[in-house]
Amino acid sequence: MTTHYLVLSALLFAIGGVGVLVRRNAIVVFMCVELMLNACNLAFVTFARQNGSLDGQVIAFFVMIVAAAEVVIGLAIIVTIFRTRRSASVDDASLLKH
Amino acid sequence: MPWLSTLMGVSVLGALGVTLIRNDKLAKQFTLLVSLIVLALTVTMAVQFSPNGDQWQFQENHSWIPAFGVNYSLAVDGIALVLILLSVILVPIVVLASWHDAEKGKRSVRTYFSLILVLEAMMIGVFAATDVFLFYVFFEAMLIPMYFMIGSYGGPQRAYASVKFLLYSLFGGLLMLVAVIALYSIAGKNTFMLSDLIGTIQDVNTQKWLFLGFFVAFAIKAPLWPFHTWLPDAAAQAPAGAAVLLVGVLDKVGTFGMMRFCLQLFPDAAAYFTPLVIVLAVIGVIYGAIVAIGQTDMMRLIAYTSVSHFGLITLGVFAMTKGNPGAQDAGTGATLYMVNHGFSTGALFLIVGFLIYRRGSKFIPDYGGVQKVAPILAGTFLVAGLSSLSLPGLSTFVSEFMVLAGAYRLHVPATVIATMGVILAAIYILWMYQRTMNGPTAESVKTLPDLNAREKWVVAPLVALLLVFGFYPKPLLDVINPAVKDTLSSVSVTADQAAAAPGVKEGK
Amino acid sequence: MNGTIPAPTIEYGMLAPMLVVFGAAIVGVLVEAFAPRYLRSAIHLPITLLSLLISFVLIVWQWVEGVPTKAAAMGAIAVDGPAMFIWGTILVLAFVSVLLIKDEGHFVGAAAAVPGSAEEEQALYEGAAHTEVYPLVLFAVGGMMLFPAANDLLIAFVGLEVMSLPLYLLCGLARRRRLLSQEAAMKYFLLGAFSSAFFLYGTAMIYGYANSLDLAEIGASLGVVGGQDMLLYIGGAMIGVGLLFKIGAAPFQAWKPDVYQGAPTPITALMASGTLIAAFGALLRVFWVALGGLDWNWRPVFYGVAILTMLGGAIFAITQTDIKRMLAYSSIAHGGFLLIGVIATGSAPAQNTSALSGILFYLVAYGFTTVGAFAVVTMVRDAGGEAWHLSRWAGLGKRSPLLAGVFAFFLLAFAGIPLTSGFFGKYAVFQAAVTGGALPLVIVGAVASAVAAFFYVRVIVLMFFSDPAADGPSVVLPSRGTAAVVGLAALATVVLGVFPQPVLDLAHSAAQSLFVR
Amino acid sequence: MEAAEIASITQHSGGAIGAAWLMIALPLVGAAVLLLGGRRTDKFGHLLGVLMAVASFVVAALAFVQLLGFAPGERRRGVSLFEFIPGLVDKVGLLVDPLSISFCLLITGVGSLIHVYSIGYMAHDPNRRRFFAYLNLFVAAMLLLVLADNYLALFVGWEGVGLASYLLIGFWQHKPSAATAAKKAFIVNRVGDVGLLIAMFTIFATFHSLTFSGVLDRAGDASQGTLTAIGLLLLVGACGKSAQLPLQSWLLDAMEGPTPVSALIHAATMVTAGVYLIVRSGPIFEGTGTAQLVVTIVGVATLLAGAIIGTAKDDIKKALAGSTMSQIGYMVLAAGVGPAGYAFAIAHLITHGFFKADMFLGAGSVMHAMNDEVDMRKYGGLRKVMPITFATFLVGYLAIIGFPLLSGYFTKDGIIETAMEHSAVLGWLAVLGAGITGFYMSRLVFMTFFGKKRWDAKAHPHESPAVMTVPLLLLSIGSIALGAYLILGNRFMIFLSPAVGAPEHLPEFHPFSAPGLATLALVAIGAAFAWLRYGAAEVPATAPRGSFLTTFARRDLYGDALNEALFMRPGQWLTRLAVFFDNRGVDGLVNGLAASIGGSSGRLRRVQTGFVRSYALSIFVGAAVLVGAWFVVGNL
Repeated sequence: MTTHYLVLSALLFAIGGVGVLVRRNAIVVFMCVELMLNACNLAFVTFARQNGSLDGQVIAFFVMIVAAAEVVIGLAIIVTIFRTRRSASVDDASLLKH
Repeated sequence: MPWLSTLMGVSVLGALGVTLIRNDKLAKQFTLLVSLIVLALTVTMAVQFSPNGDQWQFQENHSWIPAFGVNYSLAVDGIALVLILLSVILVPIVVLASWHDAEKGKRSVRTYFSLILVLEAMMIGVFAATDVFLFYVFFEAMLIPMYFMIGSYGGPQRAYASVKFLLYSLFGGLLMLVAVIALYSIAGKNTFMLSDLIGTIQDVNTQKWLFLGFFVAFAIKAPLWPFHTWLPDAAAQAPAGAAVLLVGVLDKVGTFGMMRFCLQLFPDAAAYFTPLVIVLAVIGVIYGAIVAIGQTDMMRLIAYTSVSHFGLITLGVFAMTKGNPGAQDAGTGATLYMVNHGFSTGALFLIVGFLIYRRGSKFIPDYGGVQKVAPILAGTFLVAGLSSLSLPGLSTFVSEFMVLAGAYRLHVPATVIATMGVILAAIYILWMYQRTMNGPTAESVKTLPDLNAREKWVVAPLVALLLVFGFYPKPLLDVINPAVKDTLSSVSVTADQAAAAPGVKEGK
Repeated sequence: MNGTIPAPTIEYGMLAPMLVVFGAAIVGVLVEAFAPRYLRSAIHLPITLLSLLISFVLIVWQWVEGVPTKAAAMGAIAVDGPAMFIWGTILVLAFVSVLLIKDEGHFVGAAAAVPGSAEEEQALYEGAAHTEVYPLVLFAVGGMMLFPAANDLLIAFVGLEVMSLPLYLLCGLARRRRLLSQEAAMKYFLLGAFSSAFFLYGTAMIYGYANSLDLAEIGASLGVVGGQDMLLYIGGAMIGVGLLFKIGAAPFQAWKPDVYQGAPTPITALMASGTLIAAFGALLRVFWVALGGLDWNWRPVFYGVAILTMLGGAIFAITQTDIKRMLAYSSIAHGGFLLIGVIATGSAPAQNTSALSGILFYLVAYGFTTVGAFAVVTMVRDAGGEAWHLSRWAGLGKRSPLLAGVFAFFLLAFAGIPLTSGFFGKYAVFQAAVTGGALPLVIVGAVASAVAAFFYVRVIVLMFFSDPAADGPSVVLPSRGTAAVVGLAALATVVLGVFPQPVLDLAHSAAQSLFVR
Repeated sequence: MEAAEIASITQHSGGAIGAAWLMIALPLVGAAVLLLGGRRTDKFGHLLGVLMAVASFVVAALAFVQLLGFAPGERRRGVSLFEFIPGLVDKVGLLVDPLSISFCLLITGVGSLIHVYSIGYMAHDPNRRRFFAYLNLFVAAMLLLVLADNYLALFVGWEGVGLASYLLIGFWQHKPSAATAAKKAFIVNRVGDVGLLIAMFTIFATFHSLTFSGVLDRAGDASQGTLTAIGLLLLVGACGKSAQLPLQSWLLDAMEGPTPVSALIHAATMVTAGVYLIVRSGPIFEGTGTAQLVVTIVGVATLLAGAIIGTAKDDIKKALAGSTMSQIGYMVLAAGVGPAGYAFAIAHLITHGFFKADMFLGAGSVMHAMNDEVDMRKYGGLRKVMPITFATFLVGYLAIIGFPLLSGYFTKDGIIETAMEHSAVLGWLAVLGAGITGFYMSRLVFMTFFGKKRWDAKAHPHESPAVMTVPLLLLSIGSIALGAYLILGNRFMIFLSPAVGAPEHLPEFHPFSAPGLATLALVAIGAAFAWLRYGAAEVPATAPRGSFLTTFARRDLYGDALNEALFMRPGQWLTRLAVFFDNRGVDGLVNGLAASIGGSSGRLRRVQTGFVRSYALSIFVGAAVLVGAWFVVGNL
């Protein structure tokens, strides 16, 4: 029965991944990453259910905390770069290349 | 007394000392002094060498890196001894010869001379190492000082030449490194001592692969056709002194390595590849000579003559493989050739260097009729040239004759073709001599000064050595012969074992 | 599952080194909060250095006491030989990097200020400095210690993040070339987060397969559980992605040159040495302890990755004109060489030991050399700050022979010329690989190093063989810190190149115990 | 014909023979002193040179006397010197036997005279000292060549004389023609040397020795084929040194050297080394008819070619050079015949040494008088102004055309007789050669000494000083008497036999044999014809463009043209090709590889677009690939 959840998490993960590839706005890209993390969470919880152990659910909390930390850092960076460039488009920031 | 370490130590300390001396003139004199001390020490050591004693003498053996089974172990047999002698004799001569070479580049003179001494230490080490790993370390490390000597003090294309030299050699070296590692792990003796490794690789296929690994490195170093193209560039761009050490000594490491490692460690593979190698060698002899004829840059010309000569040496080395009754003569001849070639090409490079230093051009058409204004220079130039075309009465002839006579016993057609080289040799030397020294004196050289005292002191010992060993090579031969005999015995012995024992599979 | 949760036992003694670092980091934060601005850096520096020192001493002490053989904290953190060796190495390198960091002029006065704005001027005028740098570095170092020691995929993930998050920030703090720095920070952050998402998903899959995140248990479960290979494969591969990303192995290397170039050079030094070491520690642990039984699957994959990485790194670097980018590519190539060592780990314990010790030695050798190299980069400056473009390095050998000579020496070490540490590192790994039967890989490695030699040599040519540019860069008088760093790195490179035996023994005995299971 | 047994060598020390090494050492020291001494020795250089040559002649004479003291069977004395190359030639030694000692006497004797002559001839040359140094060097090398008791040492001398000849031909280096001629001589000789070298390799491979005793005594053991190979290879060497076809081309150019050099090296001694080699290696040739046949053919071909060239040259020295070729052809022919011919070959060699040296020096004296004019068309009527030169020259002339009772008459006749016995064809060709000789030598004499004066305005010829004329006189004495002394009663053949063997029945000399008479007749006709053309008739100042045959002769039978077409042009072409191939091909490959790596780098790095999203894509794809790979590997 739990396979659906797994498929869903896989879908979410894929969507997040693709989102990172297609979206320009740094914030959105970052949110897509968050989406991927949550897909992972879903997978963890599902497996916890499936294997009948609590660990997975605990892990989910860990992940959330880490994700929160990431948000803090991420937003800080993105905001500074936005203030500098007046744009949050990841494609504008391409001075470093080749 | 740890002779060999002492020799290296003295030169290294000397190198450090030179860098500390602020006054250039003083630095030069100090370098000369150090190199002469090393020479003196080496001679005293050589005197104590007993030709018919053990194969390895003046042994030193300390564990260096037990984790890798690497030992700091030095020793010399006759072959190594004469080559070390060659090196330490050439160094003071080169120092004296390049008295002013480092100056025109507006670069640090001290560095140049300390590099020479560093190089000397490594040259001694590479010939004296009886541990394969240690040999490899010197083999690679040697490149660096020479790289800087060419790159910092060379001609207009020095950067290109030095990089080409370094990368080409490095490439070969890395392939050799792989072979070294493979040898170690396949032999499974947890040691790199040559003496312990000889005869351990029995499976012929394994031998072939390892042989190639070593051989390519040495073929590039030697240089054997078609791996030779770095040499003309390097030799032409390097200052004359560096060129002497490069062609006179460094390249010998290639042929020396073939004799010591390729033959002894992989006798069957060596026997298997002999035809191929000999073909390459003979091509090198003729090809090098022909291309030399076509050169207008004297330094390049000499470099190509060396390609031709190294072909002959290689022919001699690989005439040592199983089944050749002339192996002894060929091997001894090849070894002697390495020494003589060092002296003769050394003399040639240095004298041409003097000439270039005076006129400021490497190109033959810029000269003509120098003999009239600088007879001594011309005379010594001719002698050096004649030694390069191995005229009887000069030491080079003895070695060339021994190599060819030895090789002829088994490889008749190859030797015959190689012998044709003597005609070409006459052409490239005499033609260069005619175009530079004979004919009406060119305007540009009307005021060319003859050799000064310093330069005479540079040339005299070389010419003397060429003449003495030309008529009385016995002292050298007595030292070399037993060593070659031992080498041959280890070649054939291991071969027999391999034949007897069923091949051991490669540990894959 | 009887509802009662047993209280966990924590071996504080074993974890002390790590705790010291984290503790110091937190203290640093408090200092930021309460200490007056003008005092901060005066307080931070001793705290940071001291904590690193103490932590190192503790490790040594513990080493002498005897390396523990069981994992600490309920099997969450494995304080075993390799871990401690890696800790030690990271701490020393971090200490060295901090010496670099402490020099003024690397970090921006006010990161939040828009480049060229009035407030930035103001900040500069006040001589404001981001003293947060120190606690951030300490957090990063703590993460670096946690990551390779994690005996549990979750802890590994946490460690990974703790290591990375501070670095993301630090990358954005360069004083000069703000735009590049910020861009680097953003790229590093987004891609890092992206990759760690992969890592996490892989973890989830593995959890699903083994119903545990404990590496040992996962390893034990490999043979037992059936029919779930899909989860296992996806999990393994994705964890691999996360780890290979941190190593900078192809095809996950793209971030490295950009980030290395944009980040403040001292931070680059820290990343190039510390992060790489930590990542390799973790990689080895995960793939050896947890997925060791699966090596039949991952070894061939890594085979390809290694080849791609070595050649890619070497070839990309050839035409680089920016010194920092070039060093970044070179570190990619070295990552490839190290992967050879990873592949060399095989069944026989002796084989593992030699491969593992080889990698450990390589990491030490490379770490010192690379920190030294970047330290030199910090010293070569012109009007616009550090002179990154290679053309500006022309003729450096004439203007300051000593510095150029040392740098050339580092480059030769990178190229693996004998009598430098780099040679023995490479040799150790190659030898392990050959005995492990990976001869073809070693041959590729040899070719790659030949190619790589080219661009190291090119820099030497520029510095020594070509004449200096008229308005060539000036070499700043090195502060005592930087001088010490360069000196130490050079010394290490020489010593490891001539007498590698002691360190080899150390690595060997560290590898002896392998990873606890 | 079966050779009488060659005597075995007895080791010897003490006496003049024991000191035979002095013969080599003295001139060598002379050369060394003069070369290293530099300008300091300019004042007495020439005297020292002469002294050394004479001294070594004295030693030779003493050794000769001492040798005569032994019974014929013991006249092969070995003198061992020093250890050389262990395994190849353990000890270098000298072999003093009738053959070598006769050469020694010739070399040192004629050599000394030419040294003396050179004092006068080179009086005005600033580098006279160097000239004498080279002459001494030559004498030493030549003596080593003939005295060596093994092939290797012989080869050392062989190349030594080559070097000396190179230095002396190019003595006036500032003249490009001289330098070129010197180089050509050396290189062509090198071709011969290759033959000699390979011959030595084969000898060593066959007999495991290079000493004459070790090889020649066991010549019988070797197979026919091997002997033939060795013989032909030796012949190649001989051809190079002795300017026999097809390696003759260098000799005519060699006349660029000072005339004494032409006399000593390119007439009397060095060019005869090939004959020495063949005779010395007799046992090898006797073992193989093929080789002998080739030798005789080469001999005849060369003696005709040389003679023909001689007929057309207006340059007095080149005419003489042609005749040298031709005369050596006679010797080679005789040497090819075997024991019966050896003695005549050597005898003719010796007498030729005298009369040809005589004539060359005479020519030199003439040139000296005509301020170095060599074109005979600008001579004429010189007999009045330089009587001594004329007289001595006349003697030499009569000797070479074989005027009865003079040296050449006996020796050449001997050769023709033996050749006849050996094969009629060769014999008659030799006779024909003699006829032509009669013509061109007479032509030379008539153009130079008879007829009207055709001198340049500024030429006012005069007799040369005594220092030059005295040697001429001495040489002409030899040219008159030596032949009779050597041949009559087979004196020389018997003397030589311990060294080279001899036919069982010694030939007796009968003056009125058919060939002999025929020869005389032809010579007479030739001389008469020459008189008509050049004596009685007016000699045009510039050479008329003669028939095809004349040009053929003038152009040295197109020898040089052939060499150019066959070797030089293709050689230059090949060289250019090789250089190009080396730069573009071999090196191009190397650099190309490097460049391609660099280029690929330049292109590949574009992958690093700088866009985060593309990086992310690479990660994404990479991850997918990795997962895929796991599955692939996992399901293998």
